[in-house]
Amino acid sequence: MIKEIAKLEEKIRLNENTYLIKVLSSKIAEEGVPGQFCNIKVSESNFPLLRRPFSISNIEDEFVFFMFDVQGEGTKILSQKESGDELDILGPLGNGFGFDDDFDTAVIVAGGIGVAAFPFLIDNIPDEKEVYSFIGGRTDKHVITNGMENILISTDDGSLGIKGNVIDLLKRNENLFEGKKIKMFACGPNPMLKALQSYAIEKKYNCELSIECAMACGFGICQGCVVEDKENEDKFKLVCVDGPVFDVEEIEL
Amino acid sequence: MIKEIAKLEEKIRLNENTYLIKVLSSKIAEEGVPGQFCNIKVSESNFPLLRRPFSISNIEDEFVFFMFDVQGEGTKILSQKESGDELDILGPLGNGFGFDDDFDTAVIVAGGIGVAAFPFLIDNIPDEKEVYSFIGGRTDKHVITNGMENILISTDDGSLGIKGNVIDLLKRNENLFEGKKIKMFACGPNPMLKALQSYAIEKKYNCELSIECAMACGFGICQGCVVEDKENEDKFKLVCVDGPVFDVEEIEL
Amino acid sequence: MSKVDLSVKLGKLELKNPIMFASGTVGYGNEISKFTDLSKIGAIVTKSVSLKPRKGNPPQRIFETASGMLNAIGLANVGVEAFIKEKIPFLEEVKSTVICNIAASTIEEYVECTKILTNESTIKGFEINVSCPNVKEGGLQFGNDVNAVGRITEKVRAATDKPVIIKLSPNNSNIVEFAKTAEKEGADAVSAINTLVGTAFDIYTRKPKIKNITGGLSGPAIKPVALAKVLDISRNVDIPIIGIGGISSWKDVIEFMIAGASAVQLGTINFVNPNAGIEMLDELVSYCKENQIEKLSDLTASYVL
Amino acid sequence: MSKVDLSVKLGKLELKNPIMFASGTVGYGNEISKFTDLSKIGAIVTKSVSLKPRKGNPPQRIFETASGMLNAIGLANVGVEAFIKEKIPFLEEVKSTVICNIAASTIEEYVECTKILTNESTIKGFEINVSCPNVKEGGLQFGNDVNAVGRITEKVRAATDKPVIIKLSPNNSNIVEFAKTAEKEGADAVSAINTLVGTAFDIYTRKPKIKNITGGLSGPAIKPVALAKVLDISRNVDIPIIGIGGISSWKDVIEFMIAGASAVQLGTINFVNPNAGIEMLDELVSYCKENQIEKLSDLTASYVL
Ligand SMILES: Cc1cc2nc3c(=O)[nH]c(=O)nc-3n(C[C@H](O)[C@H](O)[C@H](O)COP(=O)(O)OP(=O)(O)OC[C@H]3O[C@@H](n4cnc5c(N)ncnc54)[C@H](O)[C@@H]3O)c2cc1C
Ligand SMILES: Cc1cc2nc3c(=O)[nH]c(=O)nc-3n(C[C@H](O)[C@H](O)[C@H](O)COP(=O)(O)OP(=O)(O)OC[C@H]3O[C@@H](n4cnc5c(N)ncnc54)[C@H](O)[C@@H]3O)c2cc1C
Ligand SMILES: Cc1cc2nc3c(=O)[nH]c(=O)nc-3n(C[C@H](O)[C@H](O)[C@H](O)COP(=O)(O)O)c2cc1C
Ligand SMILES: Cc1cc2nc3c(=O)[nH]c(=O)nc-3n(C[C@H](O)[C@H](O)[C@H](O)COP(=O)(O)O)c2cc1C
Ligand code: FES
Ligand code: FES
Repeated sequence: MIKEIAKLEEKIRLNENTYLIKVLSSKIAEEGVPGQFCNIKVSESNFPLLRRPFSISNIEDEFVFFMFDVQGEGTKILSQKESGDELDILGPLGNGFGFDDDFDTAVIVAGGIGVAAFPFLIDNIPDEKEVYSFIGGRTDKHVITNGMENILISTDDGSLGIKGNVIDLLKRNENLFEGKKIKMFACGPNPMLKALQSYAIEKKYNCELSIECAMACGFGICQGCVVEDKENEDKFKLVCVDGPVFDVEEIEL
Repeated sequence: MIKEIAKLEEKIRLNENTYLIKVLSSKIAEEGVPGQFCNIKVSESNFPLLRRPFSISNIEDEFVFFMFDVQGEGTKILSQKESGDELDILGPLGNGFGFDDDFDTAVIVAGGIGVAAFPFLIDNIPDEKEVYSFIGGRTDKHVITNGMENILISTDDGSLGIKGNVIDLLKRNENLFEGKKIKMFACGPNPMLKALQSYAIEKKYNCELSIECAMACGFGICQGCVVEDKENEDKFKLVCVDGPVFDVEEIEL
Repeated sequence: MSKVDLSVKLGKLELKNPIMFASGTVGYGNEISKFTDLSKIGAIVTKSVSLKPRKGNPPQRIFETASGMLNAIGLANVGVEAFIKEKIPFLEEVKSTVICNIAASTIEEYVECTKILTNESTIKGFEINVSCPNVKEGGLQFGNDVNAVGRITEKVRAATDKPVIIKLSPNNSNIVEFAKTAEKEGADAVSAINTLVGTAFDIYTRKPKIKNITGGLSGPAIKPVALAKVLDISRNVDIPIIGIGGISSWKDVIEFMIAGASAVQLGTINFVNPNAGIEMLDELVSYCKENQIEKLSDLTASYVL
Repeated sequence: MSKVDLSVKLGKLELKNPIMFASGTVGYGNEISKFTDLSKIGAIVTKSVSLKPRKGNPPQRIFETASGMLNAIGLANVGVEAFIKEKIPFLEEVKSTVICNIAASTIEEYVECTKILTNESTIKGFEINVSCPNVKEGGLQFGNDVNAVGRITEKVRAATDKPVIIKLSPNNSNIVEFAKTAEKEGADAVSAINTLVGTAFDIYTRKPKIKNITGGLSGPAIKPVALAKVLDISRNVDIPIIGIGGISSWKDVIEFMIAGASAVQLGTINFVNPNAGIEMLDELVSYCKENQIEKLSDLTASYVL
């Protein structure tokens, strides 16, 4: 966990609203594991004041990749950075996905920009294991597949893949992984994660959710990023240190 | 007086801390007269919140020029703009220099970035009149002479021209304009303007001072930019509408 | 949905839309009219007028801070007489809805000002400034004293048939008490908030950046505080609230209305973009259309807590 | 000038430099110690500790605003027992000067906490939080009641020989009265300010952005307000003041000291740059050298009005 001034090496526009950036950040590149995130200061000024959290999308050599959607002012400023610009990054933060468990098939479920964390995970899943990527988006223009494997797609308007949400897609294709020792990894909007949570619990699937919430610090000092702890009513869990990846049984969404 | 979104055409670095920018701003170019200023929003965000006032340094066809020193955050952001960027400009604001009066020699006295307004004035002074430019700076690196004519220089450390301030320089060279029908035009730091004010009043020189002060609006609605009115104790003058150019007899600095 | 109704009511006063210009941030309209169409704005609140002309505080009067600014103008104004002679005719001519803001050092002065001005047909209502932080007399001395605010409201109320709005100070712990008192004494509405007391120092000269030592903080920095005050009043008082403080986009207008405001005032943003108010009107219409809102005023106090 | 003395005194408590970490913005030190050297900081003020553990408010707890943020953590903390067992050993180990911040719902609870903690040698003093805006009981109910603050100070004072600092609320009109009362009842210092009450709404759901409805506003936005409060206290009270509110650079530290602070606390900036405090130390030395200041503490209340 360090604070590093990292140089932007490359910026790629993936679609109208989504960018992939590659930054030279040797220390974070050395430490980072799939599922972790970094907290990035997108400006030198008070505007915006707080850092913005982004999943580590991949790591190659000394380079760290982030994939992001432009949402508000912070991500807009980030999208305007050019090669050579410097970014002030805190990371790697949080826990990571558990991909050493005993499973033979990884089922990835991603909604929208929820795909961001998965290229790194996929690169780290042992080759002998199988991977399925279930990806949902609003329309064909919102589906991001970079770095994903074995892809199945759904869109809300049916413009690509099946019409429906990614949970529908998953259920329709249960046959692909039924009977296998699977582990699910999911990231996306809250309603999607909630639906998946019920489904996974019902079906007793091993499943990890990477969740998002507003964060001030990203490393445990503000107590801003709480989520209900299923096992303990008397306290919350912190998304930034106890997560962002949680077992489906751990938290109340 | 209008609000115009103007394209930055060119940015020239005059010295370590000083820039000249050329913007395409046809309406302001049409209306502006020497001595007026514009109020520029240097960012789209709340940071900095207020516009920053800059003298019109020159006008050529549809282009308006501004010359500025990097002082704080606002001017730093301005200095980082690139050709093609857009600036939100209010202007032209304030009054202007009176250069149609009955004089045969214009004596320009400028300290530091105080030269900014004078290239435009010089271009507008009828050809038959003589111009002397007395320019002061801290060191040779701080002396700006772009667009000036008939230049005499002083520096605090003597690295260029005479050692001393611009008022010393002026007094030493009185012989150049003694006996002539002169009019002085001055801009620079407050202590310089004060010294010149006493000198001009004592010598009964026709003299106009362009002054600076903190401004919120630049066009008369905030009442922030006041200066003591020599002729009326009961009210202040507004630098942004009654000035920024004042007769040396009008105001108390 | 074809048309959206932007009009709002402040008691008996109807405005064509909720966007007003805040006192002290548009003078008496002349200068800003070069950049914006005053007839299209809900209302313009004049710079505070006092019985006699006031010179105001010496410079430096303003200083920029993080997402805000300090000012200590000190209620500089032309006085009632010149206001009537020189300023009203212009406001009349440009067809703007005029609320006259009154400042005073004594209760009697408030009343006298009101009596003189109430006959001016151009003036559609009064906003009583009991909350200027930048003057020694009649500012927060009144603004933070609930009895004084009660008596001022009562006396001004008796002096005019026109709508009376009391402008409240945020520099105390119980703005609701002030609003309740204004309501009880017959005010038609309250406006909230005036500026927060603040200061800044030069680290080299060690002098305050504002000659008056302290100034009033305005701008986006104070928006969360203003919203909390508006919400607090809205949950406790029935007369309309005019929301003020850091509004810089149409979204802020909606936010203040949701929190309880019937109308809003734009202050500091006018310095940055004198046409901001009018630019917001179209956006308000779009928002209403997208969200199936026929009357913008339905938003007032529509918070879901 | 060769050496600059950065040390400051808060009554009997001497700090190696004036930079402290504010309560609630560094937890109990563990996490931030990965980014900064806690032994080099003047002092760390712990997250408010209460007698029993507190779960705190439900999410969403934070929201960013213009140059600031709202928080409604609700004094979530591990409670005195776990604090002593789990947190103090670490603070001891990293050799940081620890001020323990105490929050409570009753006067008795303040006293009991203090009595339990006063024997911990790692704790060098207490900061009494009577000004949290985000809890129903014991927050502003105390913070805006001068008698309550008086009694709390008196009782806590009697319960410990260690320095007692009263942390004041900015959400009232007369912070000076609170500071005077704290002084009279034996406080060694006051700290000012805690956060300002604020809110924000989502314009589509019409719900508050903070589940608790209102939150406390912190960050650069509030700096001018904090400076004015510090100045006001400084001009009226003799005990040391710890300045807090929106400090984000070494210049702000100087500004607060000029306005009357003997030391300062960094809050929100720690979230943005957890090493900010230490980075400021070198800059403070340079400033002192450039301005021929041998003892940084000479700056305190050196304003030129
Ligand atoms: C652990 C984690 C990992 C993330 N990874 C990615 C990623 O890889 N790619 C990506 O595009 N986005 C990711 N996000 C979401 C991303 O942080 C937000 O989209 C971004 O902060 C929005 O900033 P903004 O200034 O553009 O938007 P604004 O709406 O202006 O942000 C205002 C405030 O809200 C907070 N905020 C707004 N939306 C979110 C959100 N969805 N989650 C958390 N905070 C929010 C911001 O931090 C900020 O404080 C992640 C969030 C978290 C918590
Ligand atoms: C009528 C007029 C014409 C000017 N013309 C020029 C010019 O042609 N070239 C040039 O380089 N500068 C000029 N200035 C000064 C210029 O406006 C300031 O240098 C600039 O505003 C500093 O902004 P900043 O954000 O970089 O500095 P900051 O110090 O961060 O500014 C903070 C605040 O102080 C105000 N401020 C700071 N310094 C000054 C100053 N000297 N005068 C007025 N306000 C100030 C700013 O407006 C801002 O609100 C002029 C000022 C005025 C009033
Ligand atoms: C420069 C300036 C002058 C002001 N003068 C007055 C005034 O004369 N009377 C008054 O009631 N309020 C005055 N105000 C307060 C504003 O009307 C408004 O309440 C405050 O600025 C908050 O709104 P804002 O954040 O949108 O600016 C003034 C504010 C500023 C910035
Ligand atoms: C997330 C957060 C939590 C806080 N928790 C506490 C607390 O537990 N006790 C307390 O006395 N102050 C608390 N505060 C207030 C800070 O200590 C400080 O007074 C305030 O944030 C102003 O300083 P700043 O602008 O530098 O952040 C908290 C502030 C924030 C932002
Ligand atoms: S974001 Fe600050 S504790 Fe998690
Ligand atoms: S700058 Fe606003 S009145 Fe002159």
